[in-house]
Amino acid sequence: MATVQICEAEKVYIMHGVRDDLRIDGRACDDYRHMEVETDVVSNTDGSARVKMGDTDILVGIKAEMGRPRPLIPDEGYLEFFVDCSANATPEFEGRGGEELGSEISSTLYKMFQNRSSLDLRALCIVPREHCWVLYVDVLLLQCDGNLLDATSIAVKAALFSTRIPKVHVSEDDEGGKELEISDDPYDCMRLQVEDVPCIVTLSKIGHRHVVDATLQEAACSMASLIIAVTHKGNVTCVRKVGGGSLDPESIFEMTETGKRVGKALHAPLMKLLQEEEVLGKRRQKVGFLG
Amino acid sequence: MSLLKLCVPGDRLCGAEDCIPGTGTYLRHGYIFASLAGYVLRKNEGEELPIISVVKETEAQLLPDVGAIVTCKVTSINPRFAKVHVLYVGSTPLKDNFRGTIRKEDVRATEKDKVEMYKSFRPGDIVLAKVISLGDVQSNYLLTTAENELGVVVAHNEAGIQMIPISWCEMQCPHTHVKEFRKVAPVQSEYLQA
Amino acid sequence: MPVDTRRVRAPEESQCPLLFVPLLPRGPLRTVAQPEKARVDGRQRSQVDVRPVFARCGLVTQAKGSAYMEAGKTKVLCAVYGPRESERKDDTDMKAGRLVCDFRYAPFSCPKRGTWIQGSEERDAAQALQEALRPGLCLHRYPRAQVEVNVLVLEHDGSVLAHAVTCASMALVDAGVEMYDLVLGCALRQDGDSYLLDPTLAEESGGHATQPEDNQGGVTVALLPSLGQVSGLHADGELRDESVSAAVRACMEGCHRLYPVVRRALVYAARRKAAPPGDSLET
Amino acid sequence: MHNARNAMEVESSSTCALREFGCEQSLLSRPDGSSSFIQGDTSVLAGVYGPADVKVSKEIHDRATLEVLIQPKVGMSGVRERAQEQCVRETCEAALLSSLHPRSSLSLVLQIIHDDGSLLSCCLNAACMALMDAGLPMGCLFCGVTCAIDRDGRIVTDPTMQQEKESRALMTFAIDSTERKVLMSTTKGSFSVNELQQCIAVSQRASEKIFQFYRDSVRRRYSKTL
Amino acid sequence: MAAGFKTAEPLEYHRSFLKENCRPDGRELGEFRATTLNIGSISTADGSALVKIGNTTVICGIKAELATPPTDAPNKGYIVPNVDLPPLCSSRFRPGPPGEQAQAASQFIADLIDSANIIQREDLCIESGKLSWVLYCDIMCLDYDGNLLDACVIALLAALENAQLPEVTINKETELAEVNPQKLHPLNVTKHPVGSSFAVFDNTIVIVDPTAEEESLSTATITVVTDEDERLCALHKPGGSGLSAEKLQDCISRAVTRHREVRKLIEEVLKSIKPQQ
Amino acid sequence: MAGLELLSDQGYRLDGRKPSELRKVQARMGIFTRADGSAYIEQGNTKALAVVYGPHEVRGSRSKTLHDRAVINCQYSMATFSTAERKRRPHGDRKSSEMSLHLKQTFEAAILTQLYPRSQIDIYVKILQSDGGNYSACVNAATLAVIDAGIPIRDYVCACSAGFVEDTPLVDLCHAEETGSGTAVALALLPRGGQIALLQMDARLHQDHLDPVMEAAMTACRSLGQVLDGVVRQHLQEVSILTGE
Repeated sequence: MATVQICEAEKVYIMHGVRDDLRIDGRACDDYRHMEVETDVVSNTDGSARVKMGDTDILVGIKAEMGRPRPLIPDEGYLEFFVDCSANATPEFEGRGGEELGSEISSTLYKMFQNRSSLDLRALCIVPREHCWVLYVDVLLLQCDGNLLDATSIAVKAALFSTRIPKVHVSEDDEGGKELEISDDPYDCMRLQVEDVPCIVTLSKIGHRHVVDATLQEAACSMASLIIAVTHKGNVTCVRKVGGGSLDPESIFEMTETGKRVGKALHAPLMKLLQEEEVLGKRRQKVGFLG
Repeated sequence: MSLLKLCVPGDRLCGAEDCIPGTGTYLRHGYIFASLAGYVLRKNEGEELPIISVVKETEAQLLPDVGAIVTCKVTSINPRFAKVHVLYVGSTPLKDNFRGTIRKEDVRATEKDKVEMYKSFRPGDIVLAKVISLGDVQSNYLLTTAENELGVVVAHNEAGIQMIPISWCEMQCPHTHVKEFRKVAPVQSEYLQA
Repeated sequence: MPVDTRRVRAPEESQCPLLFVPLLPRGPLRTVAQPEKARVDGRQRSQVDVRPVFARCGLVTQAKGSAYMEAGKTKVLCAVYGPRESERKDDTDMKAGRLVCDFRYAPFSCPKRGTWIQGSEERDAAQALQEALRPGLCLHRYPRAQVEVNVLVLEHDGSVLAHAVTCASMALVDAGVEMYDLVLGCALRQDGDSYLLDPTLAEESGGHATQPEDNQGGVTVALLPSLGQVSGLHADGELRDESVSAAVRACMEGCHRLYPVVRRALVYAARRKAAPPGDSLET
Repeated sequence: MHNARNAMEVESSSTCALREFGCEQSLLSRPDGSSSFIQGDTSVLAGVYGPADVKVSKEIHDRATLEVLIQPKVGMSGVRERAQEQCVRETCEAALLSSLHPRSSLSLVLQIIHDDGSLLSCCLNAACMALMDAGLPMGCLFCGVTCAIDRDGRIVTDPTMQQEKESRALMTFAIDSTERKVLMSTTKGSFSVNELQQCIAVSQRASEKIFQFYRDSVRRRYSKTL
Repeated sequence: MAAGFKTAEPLEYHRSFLKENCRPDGRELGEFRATTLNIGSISTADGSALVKIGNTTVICGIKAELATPPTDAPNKGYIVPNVDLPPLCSSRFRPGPPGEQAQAASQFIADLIDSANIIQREDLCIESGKLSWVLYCDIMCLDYDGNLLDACVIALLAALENAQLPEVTINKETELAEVNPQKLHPLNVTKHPVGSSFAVFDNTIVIVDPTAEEESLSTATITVVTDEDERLCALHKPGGSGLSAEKLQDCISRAVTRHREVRKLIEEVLKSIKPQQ
Repeated sequence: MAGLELLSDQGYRLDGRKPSELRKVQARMGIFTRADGSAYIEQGNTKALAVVYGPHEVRGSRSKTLHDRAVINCQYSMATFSTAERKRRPHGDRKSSEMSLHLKQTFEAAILTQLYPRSQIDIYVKILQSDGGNYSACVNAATLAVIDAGIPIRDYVCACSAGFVEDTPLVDLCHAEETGSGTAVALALLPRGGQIALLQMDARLHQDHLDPVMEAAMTACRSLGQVLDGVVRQHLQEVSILTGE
């Protein structure tokens, strides 16, 4: 994460605050910052979403393109992640600076979607072994104030929800070759089931307690943090300890417990908000960056 | 000397109150733990608490730190400083060499401003120097030869023959008797008998 | 794949013969890990049953410290260089040293031939290795210097990252780098309600059953044994959260089972490297 | 500049015919020394830059750092060119008195114009002439001779591409001008020990002619300017 | 003070030993370091061998894959050797693409396979024009202490003799290859070349099997590869100080005796693992 | 002109605009708190984001520092999903480095760099959605961001693209017009002083057609200037209410 330098005194101040369950912006230890989620922000894409969590601002665009399925899994489409840490977030990311963090986030996303239950990829297959849909998920990091993984996972889930993939009619022409024609009617499209898509909860250990959704200052005084991807059923799909410090086992079990509770509590309101936006459809007043 | 037992990093050696942690150990939660794999050594230096340390063969010193006497080879000279490769810290050879710099004003203690670098060192000389600082982010170790027993130990003249020191600022080639200027380290007593 | 001009040219496209083995009936490759069935190599399920380990320090003479480790058929070699001057001048940290890890599979180490160019999986493993080792090292003793850990997998037969962590920490001790504690790694494969400790490659990748049962996944834990701290944790696949905690406890138990073997290897290496200081110390 | 062309016949038991040699020096303006060497249809252009300043990482404190770059006629330089670069570099390092220019860098670039057999020896000859043209201090000159042993055991010196393809074995030697010793040798194919000794003898005789050719072309070059 | 002399003036230090016809590690000028060989230790490779010459350790793993034969030689398979010097084996190698020494070694091994024709490339062809084997011979140095080429040649030869390829049949109607992993055939190795390397000190003294330090101080290195009927397969001298024909002859004769020793070693080890397979 | 009819005979363009009419411009300043200055602009379907950092100490090689004025460092990049055809890399290709150079030259003319010697000002622009007129959207967004960052600037820098179809100059081209019409002129203007900061044209245009196109582009830039001015004043008003003047 882009780091910010803070002096020892501030670290002690934050630590004491966390010990009494009071953080610098007044939140409790397991509270998220104010979050805004909006879909269909960019028009050139098949699905897009923007998440603004405090000062962390992430925009995800999904474009579906035709491709060949992977030789080992011939009857499924697949996802390709690309994380662009643009220089907008901090001057450090200019040129090749942001690539290291970008590849770290994209490898976590690949791991999260590696197991077969989070997203049903078989629907993306058009003709086994020959044609399938490839979803290019491009994450654009506009502003970075800590907790990038949570915001990214929520934005990816919202974008997948809003993705409209045009239906493909496969017709056999005379000498056995396959004829593909994509319907251009904007309403005749396929939607993805995103209930099982997990969301990431990052728990940072500060002193003897752990906090959710740590800002850059709080991340600077946390020695180690635990990343847990939680589905709405409460299952854990990807766990990673990140950071230079070590954790004692008890706090790992506590953090997994909190992570599961907070993660489960995250899915319901998110799905409700996405449903509402869906119902409004065209009448919804697009806010975007102008709001 | 207690029974010599071998320890591995992370072994708890003793309580904090009955020993003072020496090299190769660290203090945590009131206990002394080993941080190296080697032989445990308790040496009582007169006062009440013995010093406990872990010794791992001879090569204890891994990094040149401030104040250490280092042996280095001069690689390049320019009017403001001389660049060297550090070969030895004390008597232990370093497996991979560290780069150091001897600035013009650190060559000699006397008449600092009248020092001429090419009259003090030449590339290829073996020099005894002392580390004065670890240097900042860009530069590397800062060394000095300003004390008496520091300076050039081995030098070859243009023809490549090893020269013999004849004064604190001159060395002479045994065959051609050509004199060349160097900031010479006086020969230590124990090597004199050769 | 862009043509690699720095190596002898190979045909553009070559397939691994395993792809052409006439496929068994499309059923799941479950011969390996049937729920109640004992494991192929006779070890018990849901028990702390680690494969026999062979460990030796000091095999790479050129390195400051090195270690070689075999667990079953998994073979890992690690060499440590440094502390030495760090080339990358820009972010040298004035107060503490830097740990640089490089993780690499030998092309012949996996059933399907790997390429020479480092893949993203190897970079992830190097990152995980670095985060697991860092808590164990006293890096503040080596200001402005850099410790390089190079791990090479000679044969991949399951739980490679776990054994790489243990092998790397043995190499660091052999190199005389000061450490708070050893770092031991242990892996586990959760399969339904039972787990397989220290899984082989077949057990690790087996079980991609057609019907996605829940609670399928792999967990790797890196532990500081005497301080009792977990320095690295990796889990993927879909697991119930209480089985994650159970898996972490089982892995910690596995690490403690491994501890005496590693300790014996290190003590043997230390004794072989130098005679007891009793006689060599002058005063 | 001039262009010396003369066919050479080496009279000896085995056919020691060398193809028509051609050499031209300082034909390029930018490099400090340059030469183009033509053996039959094989022709190589060489340029020498230096002694110039050197990157700190490559600096050697008591001698010059020599870098050789071979650009093939078409395509990118691969592993074969890199192995040839090593041979040419270490041969030049043996001949050059690089301790007279410590902590400096010399770079030799060989551009292959056309390859019709005995490419490595043509590179060596071009390199030697370019180093001479650059006025670098050299302990001795060196020349490259390629020998091919064809199907029925005859030794052919300076073979063309066609002869190389049909040959059972192929050897390239670098011979120095003072003691006619073997500086460099790379071989392809298998051959017996006495075939090797014969080839070395033939190459040493052929190197006489080549060094004579060097003297002629340099004399012809300076005869005009004096 | 001796340790100081060794790092301060390494060349003088070595010359003082060479004057008495011995070397810092106690060997004669013509004496090879202890050579040990371990075959078939990597089960995921089709053939593997690990060679230790003194401290220099090299491991060779062979993986066979299928590909369409080259258009210009439809009845021939491929052999793709590659030597890799990872940063693990010595502090002088940096991570990243292979350096010059690694590429020169790869080219040397590739030329040696062609010139000594260790394996007939025709045996690697399964169906002319359609399908053939590609033998990836990946050679990695685990500990670099000089004399890399000898160790690579022995490792490659031992791995090729240990390699077993599964049987492949072309299914007539589906035109697809079918691999039967149970039935394995060994490779038929026609020639058994063995290399020996020499280093030249101060243009005169020739020593055999140089260590890394001796290699860096020497003025030239020569590698002579001979096969069982005493024919020379390679004479590799990448430049350096001149060598007279007589000295070259001594090297060749020493190489021939070395060839017998190594042949005996490989046969012993092969016999020791043959019964179990 | 083959393909679609760019200018209907009644004089209307594809999207119903008259030749000299601009697309709908919406802009907002100060959208990011962590940046020194930021702005977002929508010109029709083209959406651009600009962020300004500085003036701060020169990062990277010391050699770039200018002793008498600030160094302007620009980076233009396009989101990989911004165009219909997905772009493999956001920046680093030839086109975006060329755009970065144009931005740098434009703003070196506009910003009073001599007030901040030996320092560096970073301007990063990101195209979120591209529908033609990328350069002009970037310049307008960057102007608002620089003003939001409180960096002294000679005058608004307004940029507009112009084309020439059936001898009537068109302003503020959309993507279809940019690729269809062949001629595309990009003009960056400092409206009050009438100085041209940057003029770029790549295509063939008859010499005497150049003046009408330039004229149309200049008037379009002036009207754009007024729109930007409106946005700035409205932003100032909002900020002053918040701070309670």
